[in-house]
Amino acid sequence: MALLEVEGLCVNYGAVSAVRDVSLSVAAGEIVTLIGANGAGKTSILRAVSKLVTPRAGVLRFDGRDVTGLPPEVLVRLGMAHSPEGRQVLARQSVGDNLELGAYVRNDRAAIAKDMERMFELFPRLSERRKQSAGTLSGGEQQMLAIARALMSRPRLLLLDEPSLGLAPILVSEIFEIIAGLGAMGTTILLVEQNARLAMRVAARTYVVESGGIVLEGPSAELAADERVTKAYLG
Amino acid sequence: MSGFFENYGFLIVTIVQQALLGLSIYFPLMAGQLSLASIGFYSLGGYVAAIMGTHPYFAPWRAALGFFMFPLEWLFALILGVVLGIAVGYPALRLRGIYLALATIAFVQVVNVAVLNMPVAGGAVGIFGIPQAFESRLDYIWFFGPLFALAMFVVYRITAIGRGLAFFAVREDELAAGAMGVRTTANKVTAFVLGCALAAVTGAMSAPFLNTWNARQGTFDASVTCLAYVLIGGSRSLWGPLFGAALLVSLPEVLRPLKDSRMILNGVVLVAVCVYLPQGLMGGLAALRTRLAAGRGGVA
Amino acid sequence: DKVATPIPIGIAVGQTSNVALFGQEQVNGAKIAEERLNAAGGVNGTKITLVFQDTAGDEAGAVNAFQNLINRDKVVAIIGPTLSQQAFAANPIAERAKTPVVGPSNTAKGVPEIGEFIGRISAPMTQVAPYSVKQAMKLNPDIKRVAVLYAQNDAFSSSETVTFQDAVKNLGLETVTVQKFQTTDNDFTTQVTAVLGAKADLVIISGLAADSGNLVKQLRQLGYKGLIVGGNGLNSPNMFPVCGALCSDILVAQAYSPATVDKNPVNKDFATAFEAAYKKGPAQFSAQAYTAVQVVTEALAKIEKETGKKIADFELAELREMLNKSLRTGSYMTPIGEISIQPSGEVEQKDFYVSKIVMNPDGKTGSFVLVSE
Amino acid sequence: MDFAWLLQSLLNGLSIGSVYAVFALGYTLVFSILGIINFAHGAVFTLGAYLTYALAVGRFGINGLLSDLSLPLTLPFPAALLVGALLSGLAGMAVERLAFKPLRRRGADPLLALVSSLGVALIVVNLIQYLVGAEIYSFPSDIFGDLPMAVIFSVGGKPVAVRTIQIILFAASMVMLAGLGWFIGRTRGGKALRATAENADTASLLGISVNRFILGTFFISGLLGGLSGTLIGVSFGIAGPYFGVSYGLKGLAVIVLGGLGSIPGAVLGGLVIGLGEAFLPPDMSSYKEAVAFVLLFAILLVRPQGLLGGRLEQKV
Amino acid sequence: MSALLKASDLRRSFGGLMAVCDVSLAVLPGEIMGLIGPNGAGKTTFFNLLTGMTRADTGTVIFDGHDITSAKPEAIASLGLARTFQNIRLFGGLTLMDNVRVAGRVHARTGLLGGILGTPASRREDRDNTERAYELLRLVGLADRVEHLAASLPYGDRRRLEIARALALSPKLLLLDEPAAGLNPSEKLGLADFIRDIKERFDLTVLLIEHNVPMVMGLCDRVMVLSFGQMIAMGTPEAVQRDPAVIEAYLGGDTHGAA
Ligand SMILES: Nc1ncnc2c1ncn2[C@@H]1O[C@H](COP(=O)(O)OP(=O)(O)OP(=O)(O)O)[C@@H](O)[C@H]1O
Ligand SMILES: Nc1ncnc2c1ncn2[C@@H]1O[C@H](COP(=O)(O)OP(=O)(O)OP(=O)(O)O)[C@@H](O)[C@H]1O
Ligand SMILES: [Mg+2]
Ligand SMILES: [Mg+2]
Repeated sequence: MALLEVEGLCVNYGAVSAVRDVSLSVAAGEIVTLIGANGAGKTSILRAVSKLVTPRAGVLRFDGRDVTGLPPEVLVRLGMAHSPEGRQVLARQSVGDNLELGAYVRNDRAAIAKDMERMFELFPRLSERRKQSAGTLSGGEQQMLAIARALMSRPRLLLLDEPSLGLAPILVSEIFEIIAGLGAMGTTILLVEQNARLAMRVAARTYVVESGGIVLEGPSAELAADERVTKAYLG
Repeated sequence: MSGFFENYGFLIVTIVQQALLGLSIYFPLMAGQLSLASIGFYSLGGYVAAIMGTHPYFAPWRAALGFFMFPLEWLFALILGVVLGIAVGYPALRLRGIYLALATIAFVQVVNVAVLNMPVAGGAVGIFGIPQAFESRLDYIWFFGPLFALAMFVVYRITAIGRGLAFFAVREDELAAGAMGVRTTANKVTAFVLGCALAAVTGAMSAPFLNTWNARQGTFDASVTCLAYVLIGGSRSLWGPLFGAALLVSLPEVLRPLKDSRMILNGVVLVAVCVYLPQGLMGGLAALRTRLAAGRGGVA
Repeated sequence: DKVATPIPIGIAVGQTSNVALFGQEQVNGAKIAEERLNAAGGVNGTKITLVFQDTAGDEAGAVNAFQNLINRDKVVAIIGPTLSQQAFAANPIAERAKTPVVGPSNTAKGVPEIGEFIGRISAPMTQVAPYSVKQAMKLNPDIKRVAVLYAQNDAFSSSETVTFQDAVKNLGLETVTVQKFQTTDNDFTTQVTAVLGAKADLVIISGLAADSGNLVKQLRQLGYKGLIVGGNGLNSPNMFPVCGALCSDILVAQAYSPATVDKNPVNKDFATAFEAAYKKGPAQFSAQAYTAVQVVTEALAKIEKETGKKIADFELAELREMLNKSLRTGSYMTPIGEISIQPSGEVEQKDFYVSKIVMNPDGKTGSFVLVSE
Repeated sequence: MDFAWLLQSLLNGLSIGSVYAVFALGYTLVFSILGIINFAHGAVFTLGAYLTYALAVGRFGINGLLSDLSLPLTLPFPAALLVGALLSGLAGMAVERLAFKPLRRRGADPLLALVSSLGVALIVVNLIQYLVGAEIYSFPSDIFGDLPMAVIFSVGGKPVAVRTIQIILFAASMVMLAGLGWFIGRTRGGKALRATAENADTASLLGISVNRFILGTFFISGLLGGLSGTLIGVSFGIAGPYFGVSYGLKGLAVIVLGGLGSIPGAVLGGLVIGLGEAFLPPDMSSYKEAVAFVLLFAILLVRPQGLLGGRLEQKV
Repeated sequence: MSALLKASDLRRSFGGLMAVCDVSLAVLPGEIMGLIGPNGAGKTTFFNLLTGMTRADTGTVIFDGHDITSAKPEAIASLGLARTFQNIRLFGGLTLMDNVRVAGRVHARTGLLGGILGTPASRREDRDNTERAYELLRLVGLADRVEHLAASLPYGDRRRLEIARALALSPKLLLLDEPAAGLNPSEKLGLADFIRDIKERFDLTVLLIEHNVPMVMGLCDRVMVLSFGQMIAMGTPEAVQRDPAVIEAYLGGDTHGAA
């Protein structure tokens, strides 16, 4: 059954309508990607799902339960994690504290420590910078931190907004391996990515977003073949 | 009607006078600098006028100049404001946000203690019996009115012209502004000094208006009140200071009939305004206007 | 328009802000006056009524209060404001409106000179200060070294201290240190250290009740044993809660002493009424406020006597002018003793007093006991 | 300038400083999480003193609505102190609910909270006066049992003295400092607090319930305010409804000097200013009020983030 | 032909960490040079050193004949060295138009007083500035939103606006820090053409940081590679791409990883 269900989602910024009547669903353990030109509304959809913006209309169901009215922190407790656009690392806190805070909703100390070490294995860069305040990290390092921090909460549903942004080629492929790996281990992922080709490679299904609405959806393999998609997004 | 002015003339002029102080805080705020130094300059400007108006040393000047002594006092206050403003501004404006606010308050306090210790400033009693420019306090509108109009014009032009954008750029992101060729320090100091000069001249006009001047004019509370004008009025609107001052100055008078409890109500209203007009009076007005417009649109 | 009845008298004192401590004492005294004087027939049978307008603590507030009293409440005279600085700002308004002002508590020099309609019943305490120092020397003949402390930001204290310091000089004593403080100060350990360090055997304080109370308390706690002379600001029961038992034996210069009841029937009447109403001895501010009301009332009565015309039949403007003259004629027997207002508007007060604070065993209440006339 | 004088001045400095410090602690706490000055703190601090007074003494003066009313039962001082502090904590929460939360929710100009908190201060102060008048209240002198009023000892034949209450205040400030420091610095709660302070949105993305945290902070701040208000009231008497507010400015200087949001900074700042005032030569007492601010200005020019304020070097 | 920008032995360390270590570089007029390297290699810091946003520990920077090693950012900008930021830094509270006009005034002749009095000169200057700003916004395809607030733009458009703002400085040398980040592949292609286009139109010299290898290789005349603060390679795209050190440190096995 679907872990996340979105029905008739609308998002407005003041007068501007960014998302219009979007419905989508992500099955448990599934990786789904949203692709689309910039300004299409991908980020807004993710922000609405994690309640960083309150949707104007629409219903959100998480794990079968209606969560439309719940604030972000509760959703996190229910097992949602969001690595937002623009990283949003806590600039004044150390890399270590950022990661610890990522696990704020957990209290299995030992396990947290273990996960921390895992993150540092995944991103050796970060372990060198453990004590450095996150604000002074390089762009890519911050991106790594944002992803690692989201993973620290051991989410059931992971929302990733352009995880490969600003990462060096080696890391880009690594990131996508990690994503695939998480999927294999049963984490459900909703992925927004400009790098459509790679995204569709790891995602089972793809939604194409255009000017606030979903215009195409289907198994990634099919869409990757669809020349409307190739022309517009695969270059 | 004349009765009304007879009774509220002073209040009305006070509103304009206080609005001027609000504006003097609005200037640096345009460049994102939260400075409360104004009150210090207001106090100093007042002393300039008070001393020039009463001290025997200036007796011949007064005799010679008559009414024109007043403009001269403004001029001296202005010069003092600019010179001291630059002297204080350059070091202080390296500070950011609340740190700057406190550094400027520190300046106000130091001025306060200094004048208390200056014999020429008359100690705690201060200076009194300052020559009057007009019979009635209401007539002082001829002092404050034009100054206010001038200040508003300047603010308005700054918001209208390309040169003014430098201020706003600094407010939005000092670092990026620098990268776009904006001379950040120069702009911050300029905005700051404009405020200081305005406050100093306002002070010079206020000494005769109040007929007395003392250290109690330049206090922390006064600084905060002036900031409150700007914020309550709406810190992004040039009309904010006037409307803010109008509200905050007249409120206690409006509530007079309540006797003992008027100050309690005063506080309640303050909180209520903040809560229900989160963008200040002007912000609320703007919102109302758009709502009406939308309403009309709906009908049409 | 004619004068209203009952005859409105304006009281413009600081009922809010941080001068309220004095303002409320003045209000209390004035209310007693209203009640007692009306009980005694008011102005030959016509009652008076007090109109209160809060001046808060600042100049603008005082001006607004005055405006209201003059133009809307149409009072015959204004009693106030609390602070001298306020007087300088507000009195010219009354002067221009030809409305008499009786200052109940402004003591700074220059206040009466503001205009011909400006008078006061609060004396600038120049005579009494030296007198209290003499008293101290009488109690302890071998006083030599004097420490003077005063509240620098208080108009009254900073002028009073000058007369104290002159007195010290003229009496051939040595001023070993002059320490300044703020009325808002609480911690005086530095000043006390200076005093102890200077080995003073007499301390003279000009300040207000709260700060001076703490100063005295800390002087004593930190081991000062010598005599303490307090200025007129210390002439207030508000001292007692602050320095408690340590207030004992301070010599205080007084413009008003509750202890004169047996020689001064007016004061007896006032003090008993005050006790009855508030279960507490009257403070100087209360007595002076009473006095101001009394003076205005009696001046009104005089007008009626001289013109044989009821106050209510006068044009307000005309009456205000006459009242101003009448105020300045003759003398008044008041709770603060016999006083008169000179043509200049300055008060002439016959007696001042020096009292010693005597605390009750409970260490919270006490009284001022005259040391001599 | 002999040794005794130096020692005495040192003690004076610490005693003055600890008064500033205890006031500043609750003050800086709210700043550290909201990044905005809570002008109502002085009022809550005052309220605390009055509440404890009411609970411990239960008699009121001759002015105000409650004039010469006396409560049926009174508590022993320690209990009154505790209850008073708790009530002040609630008052602190009320301030948040009244003056801060609604503005946050409506996305107000953040500075506007200065005004709304000022409004609350106005309400509290004038309400106090309305109820119990502006007169001076003071605690019975025996609340600390029969401790001596002061500790006086002699150094090189010269007496050196310090008031007992000041020792208590100093100890209190140190205890509060330790407690808060531990909470902020060590615990997860502290980390979450700092996160909230830096960016509420991100904090909520990490599962931190921002509003609960802020409310809690106001409670602690009010609690500390109530405690220190009472202690200072005991030390100097409660000189009318404004006595707390009059600490507002110095308190501000203190927390900025120490470095905004830094708990140890608040105490250090307090002591630095206290010492500055104490070591001022006796014949310059008229400049005492300027000391704090000259120090502030000077130190800010050298360290723009205050003594212990965390420096955030901008990474572009 | 002499270098437009000449950086010699630039060094900057943060605490123990050597972010940029004795890097020298000469950029010739009219060329497009790429700057690549792993995350945290020191690329952005290098830009900061060139634009006066970070002080160099040692080394010198000569731009267009001026020593700008310790000049203020605004001075450097007015000499004609413009940049964009990796973590976009727009004036969020200002409209797109104003964002660009701010930079457009870099060479303005009229001052505050003239503006307030509304002298003809200042009016003319403002008018011209506004027209140019509009042109630039049209160029980057934001002409339809000139009155929107910058904060309301989606990520990709913010990058476009940053470029327009930088161009308004009418620079000689343009530094772009990951301009393609956040664009989708087809938009990236568009961007490459766009950069070539503006280079010709305003005869610019361009130095750009980018992780999108195909774009860099397609666009740049020369490429410099930083790793751990040190320059590990420098040369034509082909040469660099074949350099084992670069493959080892940066590209990894499949060069098209970031396509
Ligand atoms: N804070 C805001 N205020 C007003 N409008 C906004 C705001 N944020 C986004 N928008 C508008 O909402 C629309 C969608 O923006 P969004 O960021 O969701 O697009 P996106 O698909 O994430 O683009 P990108 O791929 O560039 O990140 C855009 O038209 C944008 O202008
Ligand atoms: N202010 C600072 N304090 C401490 N370390 C810093 C600071 N600025 C940068 N660094 C470190 O210097 C190194 C270089 O940073 P820089 O931003 O130049 O990397 P970069 O090459 O731009 O990486 P990316 O491709 O991810 O943007 C990074 O490891 C970063 O952590
Ligand atoms: Mg996006
Ligand atoms: Mg970078």
